[in-house]
Amino acid sequence: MKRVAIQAADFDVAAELAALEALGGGGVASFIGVVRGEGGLIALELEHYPAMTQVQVDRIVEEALARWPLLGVSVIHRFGRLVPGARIVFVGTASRHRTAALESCAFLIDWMKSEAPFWKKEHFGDGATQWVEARAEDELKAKGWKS
Amino acid sequence: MKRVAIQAADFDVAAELAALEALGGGGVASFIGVVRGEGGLIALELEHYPAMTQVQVDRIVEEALARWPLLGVSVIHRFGRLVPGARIVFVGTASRHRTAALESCAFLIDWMKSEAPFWKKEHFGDGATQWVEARAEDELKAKGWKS
Amino acid sequence: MADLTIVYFAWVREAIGRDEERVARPAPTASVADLVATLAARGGGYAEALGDPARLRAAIDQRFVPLDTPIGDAREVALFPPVTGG
Amino acid sequence: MADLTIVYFAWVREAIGRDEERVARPAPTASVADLVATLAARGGGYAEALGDPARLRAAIDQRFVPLDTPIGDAREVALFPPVTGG
Repeated sequence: MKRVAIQAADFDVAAELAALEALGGGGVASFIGVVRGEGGLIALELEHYPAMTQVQVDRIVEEALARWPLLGVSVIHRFGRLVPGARIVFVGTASRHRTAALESCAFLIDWMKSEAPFWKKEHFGDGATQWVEARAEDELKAKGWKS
Repeated sequence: MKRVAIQAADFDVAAELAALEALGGGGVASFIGVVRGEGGLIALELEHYPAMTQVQVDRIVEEALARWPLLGVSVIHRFGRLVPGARIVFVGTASRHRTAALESCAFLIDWMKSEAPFWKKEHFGDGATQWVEARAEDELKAKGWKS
Repeated sequence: MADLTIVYFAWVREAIGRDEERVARPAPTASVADLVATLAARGGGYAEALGDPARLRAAIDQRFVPLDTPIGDAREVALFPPVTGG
Repeated sequence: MADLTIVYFAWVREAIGRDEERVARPAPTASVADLVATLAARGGGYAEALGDPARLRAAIDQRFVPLDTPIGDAREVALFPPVTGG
């Protein structure tokens, strides 16, 4: 099973996990990213490169499927204006081997951080805005998977 | 937030994850273990050591809380007779740091495998039964976290 | 001092045919392995369950311990196969 | 050959004030960095957005590339800051 969705709408975590559980692998790992409401943040605006996003995320998912014995992978990434507490991203993996499920889940979220064409703009209560800067740490983490 | 439940009943994954998401950390990792229905298996019977289980799992959770900057940890482990497709275990962690959430989730499930006093008996369609043998690999994996 | 409670799990419990029993307390310096040997010497299901200590794990008062740990004044010793949780 | 489409994202898009434009196709041996330098020379928002190539990342026909990659016969070049997905 391979599912990649790039969407504005929220998603149903229980349904996504149930689909992965139903594959019969025995182990389902997931990661959910949520908007943090720190420092007076009132919204996070996610811009993306539509012509590229689906293809690029698909490529990352194929890489995970090639590296680990997975029965299923789901990746959902939202775009648009998201308020604190809203979900941004979901990565779920199913495998007969819990280590494969957990490692591939970590791999996928690391790569989403450095290879998925999204940009985040923070909107604060006082009207200020700021583009989130990429963290060198994230690029290094993604590179770490190459070794 | 710390939640440890040892129970016969199934659990609501969406509710468990929602409680972790609500902590505001931004990252929630989880692992769900499900009964595999391979080789004619019709049920998995989980026996545990009630006087010890809660205390021991609590200890493992405290260890995770000491090692990673976590906002919340939930561990649920079922006992009793479970059919293929049924959930056995849930581990969820919330953190401001996705690596902390993912690593501590892997740590917890590895330790549950080798340190939680549960034993699994397989029941097959032909009436045969068999106690699941511990895998040396699991003991090694748990030891790996000590380094 | 009170008797010692022994609890059994999984195939150890099944082979012995009971999940708990009380025995006369051994000397405080006796180890879990000594207790296992004494019980195995009863023969039958005990010998079957406890005859090969390498297959066993133990807890004293709900804490995992190596089999060479002295029982001391513990209240409960548990004998079982390696755990298979998760 | 057809014009080249350039697309901009995030603060690159904001500084330039548009999300897409068509330009006369540069020589096939020209790199993305050459294109960036040509655009930055327009001054104003272009200079602001593209004046420091070290802050930029690029894609050719929806594939990430280093800035020294030749544009060749690509249809679309994208210029943007390092991504912050996930």
